[in-house]
Amino acid sequence: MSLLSTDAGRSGSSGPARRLAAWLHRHPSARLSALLSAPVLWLGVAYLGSLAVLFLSAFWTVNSFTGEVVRQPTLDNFRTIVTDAVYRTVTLRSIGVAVAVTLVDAAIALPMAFFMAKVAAPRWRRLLVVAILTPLWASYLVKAYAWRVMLANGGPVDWLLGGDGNGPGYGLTATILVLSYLWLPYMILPIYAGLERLPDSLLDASADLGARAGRTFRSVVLPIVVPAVVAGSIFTFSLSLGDYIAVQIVGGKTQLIGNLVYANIGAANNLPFSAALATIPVLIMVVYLVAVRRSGALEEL
Amino acid sequence: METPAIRLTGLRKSFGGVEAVAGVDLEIADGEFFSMLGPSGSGKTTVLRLIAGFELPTSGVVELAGADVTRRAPFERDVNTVFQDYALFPHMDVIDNVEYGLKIRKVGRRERRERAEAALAAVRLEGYSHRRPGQLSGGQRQRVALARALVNRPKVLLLDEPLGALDLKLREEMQLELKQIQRQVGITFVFVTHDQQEALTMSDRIAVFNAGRIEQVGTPAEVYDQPGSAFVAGFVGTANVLRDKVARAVLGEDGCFAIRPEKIALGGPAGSGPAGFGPAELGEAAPDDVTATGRVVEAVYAGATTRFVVRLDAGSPDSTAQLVALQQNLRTSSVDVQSYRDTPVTLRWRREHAIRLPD
Amino acid sequence: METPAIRLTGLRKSFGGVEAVAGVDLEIADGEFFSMLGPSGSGKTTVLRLIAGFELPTSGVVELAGADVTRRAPFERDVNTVFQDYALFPHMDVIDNVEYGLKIRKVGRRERRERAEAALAAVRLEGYSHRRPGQLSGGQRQRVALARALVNRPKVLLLDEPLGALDLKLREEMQLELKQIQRQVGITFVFVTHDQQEALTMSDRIAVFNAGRIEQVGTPAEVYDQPGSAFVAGFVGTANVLRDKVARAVLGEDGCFAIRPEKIALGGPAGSGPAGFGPAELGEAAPDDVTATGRVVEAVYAGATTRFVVRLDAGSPDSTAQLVALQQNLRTSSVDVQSYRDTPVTLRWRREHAIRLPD
Amino acid sequence: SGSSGGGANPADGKPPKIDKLASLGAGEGQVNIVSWAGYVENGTNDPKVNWVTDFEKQTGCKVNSKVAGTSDEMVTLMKSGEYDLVSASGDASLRMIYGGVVAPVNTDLVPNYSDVRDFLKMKSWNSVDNVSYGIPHGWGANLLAYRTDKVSPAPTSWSVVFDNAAANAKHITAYDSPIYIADAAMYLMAHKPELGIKNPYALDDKQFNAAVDLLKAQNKNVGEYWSDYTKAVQALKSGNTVAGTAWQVIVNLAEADQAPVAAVLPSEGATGWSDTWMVAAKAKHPNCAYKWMDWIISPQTNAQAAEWFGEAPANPKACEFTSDKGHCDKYHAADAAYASKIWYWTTPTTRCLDGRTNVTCKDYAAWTQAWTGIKG
Amino acid sequence: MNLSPAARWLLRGAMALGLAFIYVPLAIVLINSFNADRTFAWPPPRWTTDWWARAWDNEGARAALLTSVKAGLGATVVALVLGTMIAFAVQRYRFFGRETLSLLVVLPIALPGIVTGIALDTAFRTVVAPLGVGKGLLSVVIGHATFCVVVAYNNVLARLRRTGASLEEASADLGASTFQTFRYVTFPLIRSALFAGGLLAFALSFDEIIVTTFTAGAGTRTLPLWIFDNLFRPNQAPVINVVAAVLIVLSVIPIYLAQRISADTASGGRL
Ligand SMILES: Nc1ncnc2c1ncn2[C@@H]1O[C@H](COP(=O)(O)OP(=O)(O)OP(=O)(O)O)[C@@H](O)[C@H]1O
Ligand SMILES: Nc1ncnc2c1ncn2[C@@H]1O[C@H](COP(=O)(O)OP(=O)(O)OP(=O)(O)O)[C@@H](O)[C@H]1O
Ligand SMILES: NCCCCNCCCN
Ligand SMILES: [Mg+2]
Ligand SMILES: [Mg+2]
Repeated sequence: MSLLSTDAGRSGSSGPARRLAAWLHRHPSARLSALLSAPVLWLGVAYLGSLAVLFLSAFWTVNSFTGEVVRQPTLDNFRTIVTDAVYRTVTLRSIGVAVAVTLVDAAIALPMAFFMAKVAAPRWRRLLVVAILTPLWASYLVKAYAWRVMLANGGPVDWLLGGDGNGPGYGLTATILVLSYLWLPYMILPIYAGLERLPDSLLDASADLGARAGRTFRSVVLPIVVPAVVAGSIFTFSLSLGDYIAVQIVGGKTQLIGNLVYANIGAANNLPFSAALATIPVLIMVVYLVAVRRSGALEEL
Repeated sequence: METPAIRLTGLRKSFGGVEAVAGVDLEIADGEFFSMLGPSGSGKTTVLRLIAGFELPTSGVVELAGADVTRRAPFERDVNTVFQDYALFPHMDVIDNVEYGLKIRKVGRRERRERAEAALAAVRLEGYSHRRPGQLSGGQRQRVALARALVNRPKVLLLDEPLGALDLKLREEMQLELKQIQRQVGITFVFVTHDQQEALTMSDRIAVFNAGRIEQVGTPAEVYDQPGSAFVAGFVGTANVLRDKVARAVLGEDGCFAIRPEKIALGGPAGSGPAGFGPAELGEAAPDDVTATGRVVEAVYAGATTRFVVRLDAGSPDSTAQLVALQQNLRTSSVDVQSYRDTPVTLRWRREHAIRLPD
Repeated sequence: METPAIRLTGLRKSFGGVEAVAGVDLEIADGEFFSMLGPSGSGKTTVLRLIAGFELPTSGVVELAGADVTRRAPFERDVNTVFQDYALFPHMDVIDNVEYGLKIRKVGRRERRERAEAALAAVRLEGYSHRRPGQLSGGQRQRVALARALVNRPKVLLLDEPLGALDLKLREEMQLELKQIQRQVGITFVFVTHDQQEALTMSDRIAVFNAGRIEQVGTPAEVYDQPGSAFVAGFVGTANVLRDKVARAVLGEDGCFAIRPEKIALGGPAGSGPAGFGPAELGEAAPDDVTATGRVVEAVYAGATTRFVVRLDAGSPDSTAQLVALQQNLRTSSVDVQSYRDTPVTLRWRREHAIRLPD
Repeated sequence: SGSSGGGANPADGKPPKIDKLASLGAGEGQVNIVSWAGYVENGTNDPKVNWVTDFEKQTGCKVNSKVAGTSDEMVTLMKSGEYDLVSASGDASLRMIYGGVVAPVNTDLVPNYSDVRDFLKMKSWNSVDNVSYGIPHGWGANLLAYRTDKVSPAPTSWSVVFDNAAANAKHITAYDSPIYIADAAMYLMAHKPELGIKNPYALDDKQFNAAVDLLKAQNKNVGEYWSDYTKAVQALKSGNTVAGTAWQVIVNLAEADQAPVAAVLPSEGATGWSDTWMVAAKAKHPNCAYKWMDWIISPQTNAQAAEWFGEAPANPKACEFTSDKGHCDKYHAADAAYASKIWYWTTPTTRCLDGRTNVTCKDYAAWTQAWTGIKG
Repeated sequence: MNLSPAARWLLRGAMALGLAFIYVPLAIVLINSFNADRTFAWPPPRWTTDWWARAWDNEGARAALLTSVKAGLGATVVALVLGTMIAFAVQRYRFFGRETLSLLVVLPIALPGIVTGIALDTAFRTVVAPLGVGKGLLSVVIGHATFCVVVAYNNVLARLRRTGASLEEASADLGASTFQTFRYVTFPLIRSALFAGGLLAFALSFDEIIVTTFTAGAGTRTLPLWIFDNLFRPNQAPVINVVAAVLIVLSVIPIYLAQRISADTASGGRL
C-alpha cells in the first residue's frame, strides 16, 4: 500500500442514481427545473393563485341578507373605501401605528443588539441570544393579555407611574407599546446578525481617525446596519399593519385596518369587501418590499 | 508520440459577456510537472476547472489519456484537484477527509484506512488523523488537501495556487515537499500559480497565460531566457526593455530587446570607487559582449542581492534610457551599498542575452 | 538626542493566559521607516494596536513625541493606522472615506475636499473618488486606506501588513510607491510585515519579533549581515548554520556559525566542468578566505539565480554537512544548470561572512 | 353601499325551500357544532363541567365544537359548510334562514321541545311564516352595569352612557357589534318620541341617523368596546369601565370577586338575546344534530349550560337542576314582565320589522358599515 | 471594541432595561398563574396553585398542544424542504425571475396574516373543498408552511453563501455523485442552519393564531386557538397563564440546544 502503486482507475460502478447524476450534470437547466418545480407550484401557483382569487372577489358584492356572493364585477367596494372618510382615517392610523412600532423597536433593539454583538463577552452572547429568543415561545395572546393586566386602571404600569390613571390605559398608545413589545425580538435578531458581521476593524478605524464612540455609532455603525434594521422592520411593520387581536385586547376603542378586514370577513361575512380592504395593506407592503429590496435588506432577513 | 495525459483543443469558455478562456490548445505529457502562470483574471483557474469538469466549455474538447471527457461530470473523470482554499470538509476530521474518495469508491474499510494513513505519512502528517481542519495551520491544511487528492491515485493532479495563502517561509518548504512528492508518485501535476519564482523552480514546463490565451509554453529556461513577447519577458521575472533610439544607441540595432537584470555585470571606475565594485567585478570582456556606461541612480540593498538602477549615458535624456542590474552580494559588505549612489559605472552583458522581442 | 516619535518602555500585554507582548522596549525616531518583522503570532499586531490605542497594555508605557499616551483613547492620539484588511467604510465612496478624519476634526468643506483630492493624487487614484470600496481591486483599496490615513498628516503612520493580500507583481509596485510617499511626506512609518525581502528593501531599521519579544533591532544590513541569534539568521533570509564537528572541520573553530548562501562563491573543476562554472568563477582567494570542497547534490534554476545544494567532503557523513550556495546567472545559460549535478566543486567565502552566533 | 346587493331578501321573497328532517335515524358518529363559549363543554376546560361526554356515550355521536366570538362570526362559520349545528342568536338566525344556510327544524323529533317556555317559541328570530327553524336554548338581557363606588346615585336610565356619559368620560363601555345600534335606538325611542321609533331593529333613514349620531357622540366617552366577557369583567373590576352594557354573568363574576359592581335593567328596557339551536341545510350529520338539540334542552343539561354561561334556561324544568337554587330567579327566568322589557336581537332587514310598509328600513349591511364609522 | 467606560455602562444599562422590558410581562404571566383572581386583578388578592392543578389534568390543553406540535412539525418540514430548494436555486444559478422569486418567498410573511389567512381559506373552499377534502390539520400545515418557507430559505441561503460551492466541487472531484455529495457533504454542512431555521419556523407556526383561525378545520384546535377560546372565559383564563409559563420554560431547552450545536447557530439563526 503505497502511493506509488497504480490503481485500476475510477471504478466502473455506475448505478442508475449515478447515471442520473451524470445526466443532470450535463443538463444544468434540468437540475434547476427540478429544484424550482415544487417551490414555484407552492408559492407561485398555489399562494399567488389564492391571492389572485381573493382580489378578484374584491370586485364582487354580497347579498346583504343571505350573505350570498354576487359575482358581478363592480367597483362598489373600492368606491366605498375611497369615499368613506373612516377608511382613510383607519388606514392612516394603521400606517402610523406600524411606523411608530417600527421606530420604537429599532430604538430599543439597536443598543441591545450592539451590546450583544460588540460588547458582551462571547459566553454571555450565547445566553443573551437565548434570552431574546425565548419570549417567542410564550404565546402571543398570553403576552398581550399580560399587558392588559399591566395597563389596567391601578395596574403595575399606573403604579410605576405614580398612581391610578397615570398610565396610558387602553388605547392607541397602549397598542403601540404592546405591539412593540410583541415584535421586539423580530427586530433584535436581524440587527444582531448584521452587527455580528460588521468587522471590528471598522470601529477601530473610525476611532483611529479621531471619532468618539457616539460619532462612530452615527457615522459608521448606523449606516452599515441600516439594511438589517430595514429587514427587521419588514416584520415589525407588517405584523403591526395586519394585527387585529392585540388591538382588541389593549386598544380600547381603537380600530386598525386589520380589525376592519376581520370584522368584514369574520363577522359581517362580506368577503368581497374584506378583500377590497385587504388590498390596502397588501399594496402598502408590496410597495415597501420593492423599495426595501433596493437596500439589500431582503438578504439580511 | 505517447498519448498525452491531457489534451485541450480549441477550448473556449465565456461567462455572459466575458471570454475567460479564449481558445486554448495544449498537450501535457504523462508525469509532467506542468505550471500555468499568468496575472489575475487571465483564465488559469477556468482552464483547470474545465479539465476537472466543474465547468462545461463553450466550445472545444478536453481529452484525458486520449478519451474525450468534455461532457463528463467531475465524478466521472480520473482527475483530482487541490483547491486554492483547500476545500477540506470542515465537518470531518483529517482521516475522514482523506478517506472520502475511497469511501465513495467502496474501497473496504481496512484498505481505506491503510491507504489514507500512507498518504498522510507521505505528506508528513502522521498523528494528525483526528484533528478537524479548523485545528490545523495553513501549511498543514494544504498537505491534507494534497493527501486527500493523492490517495485516489489519479492520473492527473490539478493544483490551483496551493501555496498562495502561505507566508514566504512556509511556502518555500512546501515547494520542496510538493516537488519531492511528485517525483515519488510520478503522476502528472498541473500547477497554477501567479508566482514566477515558484513556477520557474518547480516546473518541467510552464504555460504563460494572458487574457484567456496562452502566450508561450516551454521549459522554465525557455520561458525565462527566450521570452516570446514583451508580456512574457515582463511577467516572468523582471526585464529591462530597450527599444527605438535607446536600443540603437546601446545595442546598435533596431527593434525591441529584453535584458534580465542579473545578466548585466557592473563595475565601478578603477581605484576611486567603493570596495567590491571595481573594474575587477566586470570580468574580462568576451569578443561579442555589449558594453555601456552610465551612472548609478539608486542602489537598493536586498540581503542576498543589491539592485542597481543605472541611467545610461547613451540615449539620455530619454527617460527609458535606464537599466536595472542585479548584483549578488558575494563579497561586498552591505554598508558599501550606500556609497554606490551617483557613481559612474560600466555595464557589460553577452550579446545573446539581449533577446529580440516581436514588436 | 532628539525626542523619539515613539518610545515603548516595558510594554506587556496578556490576553487571558497568553502573553502576546512579553516586555518590549523600543524607540523609533522621527521620520524613520521602521519595520517589524516576525513569524505569525509573535506579537507584531498587538504592539501596533497598543501604539494606536486599541488595546490597553497590561503594563508599560507608550510615549508619542515625548508625551505619555498609555491610557489615552485612539481618537486622542496623533497616530493613524492602515489596517491589514484596509477597514474601508463600505457605505461611503472613496472620497468620503478619505475625508472622514477631516470631517471629524471639523475641517471646512472646501479645504477637506482639496486635501482629500491631494491625498488621492499622491496615491495615484485621481478619478476614483466616487467608487465604493467594493468596486476597487485589492491594490486600489490599499491605496485608499493609505490616503485616508495620510490626509490627516499624523506624526506617525502604522501599517499592518498592508501588502499581505496582494500578488507579487502588485506588491512590488506598491513597495516602491509606499517608500516614495514616505520620503515625500517625511512622517514616521511603522510597518508590520512577515516578508523578509520587503522589510530589507524598504526599512531604515527593522525589529525582529519572536514570541512577544524583540530579538534584534538594527538597519537591514545589521540584521542581515550580523544576525544576533540563530532565530534572526534563519528568519531574515536563508542561512546555512554550521555547528559542532562540521564547524570545526570546515572553519577550524568551535561554535555556531551562520553563512548566507550568496556569500559563498562556487567553482567547478578546471577544464572538465560545464560552461561558466570553472575555477574562474571562484576568483582569486584573498589571504583570509575559507575554502571547502564538496559535491553538488541539487541545482535549481530560478531565473535570476541558481541555487546549489552542496554536500561537503569535510564533516560527512553528518547530514548537517551541507551548504546552500547561490549563484547569480550572470553568464551561465540556464541549460547548463542541469549538468552541474554531481559535479565536484570548491566553495570559498570570506572569513568574516561566517558570523558567530551565540549558542 | 359596498355590501348590499340584489337577490333573496325578506322584502321580496321567502326563504329557500329546504325540507326538514322527516324522521330520526341512526347517529352518524359525529357532529360539528358552532356555538357560543360555554354551550358545548366536554370537561377539557374544567373536569366538573361536562355534558358532552355523557351525550357521546349515549348517542355514539362524537362532538367537535368551534367557539364563535360574535354572531357575525357564527354566520361566517356556518356558511363554510363544515358545521351541522349552531347556537344562533336572533341577530344571526334570520340571515342564515334566508341565506339557505339552515333548514327548518322538525320539532316533533325533539321531545324536550314541548317543555320550552312558550314565550320563546315561534318568535320572529326563530321562525318564518310559522315554520320553526330552531330550538330555543336560553336568554338574557344586555344590562346596564356600573361601579357602585363611581356612579351615584344608582342609575335607572341608559342616559348614564348616552346623554350624561361625559361624567364618566373614557370609562364607558359598549358591546362591540353593529347590533348595538339597537341600544341607541331603544334609548331614543324613550327620549325622542318625535322620531317615532317603534322597534329598535326597524329604523328608517332618519331614525337610523339619529341613533348613529348618538353613538358617535357616545364614542368620545367610550373607554373600550367589548365582545368577550373576560375583558368586560376585568375592565369593570379594575375600574377601566365605570358604566356600560354587560351581561348578568359578567356582573355575577365581578361581584363574586367583591368588586363594587351592580347591574340594573333601566327604565328604557334593554336589548337581549335569545339563542336558538339550528341545523345546517347541508348538515352531514343531521341525526346527531337532532339528538344534540334534544340533549341540550333536557332539564339537567339545560341547567348546567345556563348556569355555566350565566343566562336563563329555556326549559323551566331546568330550574330544579341548577346547583345554585337561586339561579333562575337571579336571571329572571320565569319573570315574564322582565322578559317583556327585552328587545331580543333580531336581524334588521329592508322590510321594516315593525310592519311599516311606506318606508324601507336600514338592513344589517348598513348597520355593519355604520358601526365601522361610529368607532372611527 | 474600544469604548469609554461610560459608554460601556450606558450600553449595559440599555441591555438591562431591554431585558426588563421583555421579561417583566413574562414574569407577570408567571405570577398570574398563581393569582387566585380569575381576571388577574392586580396586585393579586390571594394566591393559589389551583390553576396549576387544573392545567395539569386539562385534556383540552394537552390535545391542543399535540395538535400544535403536529402542525408545527409538518409546517417546518415542508418549509425546510421548499426553502432549501429555493435557496439552492437562488444561490447556485442565474435564471430569469430569480429576483422575483426571492421577493415571492418573503411575501407570505410580509403580508398581514389575515390576508394570507383569508386568501388560503377562500382558495381552499373554492378549489379543494369541492374535491371532498375539508379543512383540517393539513390545511393548517399548508398555511403555516407558506409563511415559514422564508425562514428556512434565509438560513440555508446564508449558509450556502458562506460555504460556497467549492466543497461540493471537491466532493464531486473525489468521485461522489450529486446525491452522494448531498448526503455526505452538503447536508451535514447545512444541518445546523436547517436546525436554526427549523427552530424559528416551528416557533412561528407554534404561535400563529391569525392564519390558523382561517385555515383550521372544525375539529382542529391548535394551542393558540385553544388559548383564544379559553382566554375569554373567566373560569378558564388563569389556566392559560400556567400553560404559557410552562411553554416559556420548556422552550429554553430547544433554543439552548440549538446554541450548543454549533457556533454559527449561536446567532439565533435568521428570521
Ligand atoms: N463564474 C464566473 N462568472 C463570471 N465570470 C467569471 C466566472 N469565473 C471566472 N470569471 C471571469 O473569467 C476571467 C478569468 O477568471 P479566472 O478565475 O480563470 O482567472 P485566474 O487566471 O484564475 O485569476 P486569479 O489569478 O485571480 O485566480 C476573469 O475575468 C473572471 O472575472
Ligand atoms: N484579542 C485577543 N485575544 C486573545 N489572544 C490574542 C488576541 N489578540 C492576539 N492574541 C494572541 O496574541 C499572540 C500575538 O498575536 P498578534 O496578532 O500580535 O501576532 P502577529 O505577530 O501580528 O501575527 P500575524 O503575523 O499572524 O498577524 C497570538 O498568540 C494571538 O493568538
Ligand atoms: N400572530 C402571531 C405572531 C406570530 C408571527 N406570525 C407571522 C405570520 C405572518 N403572516
Ligand atoms: Mg484563479
Ligand atoms: Mg498581525
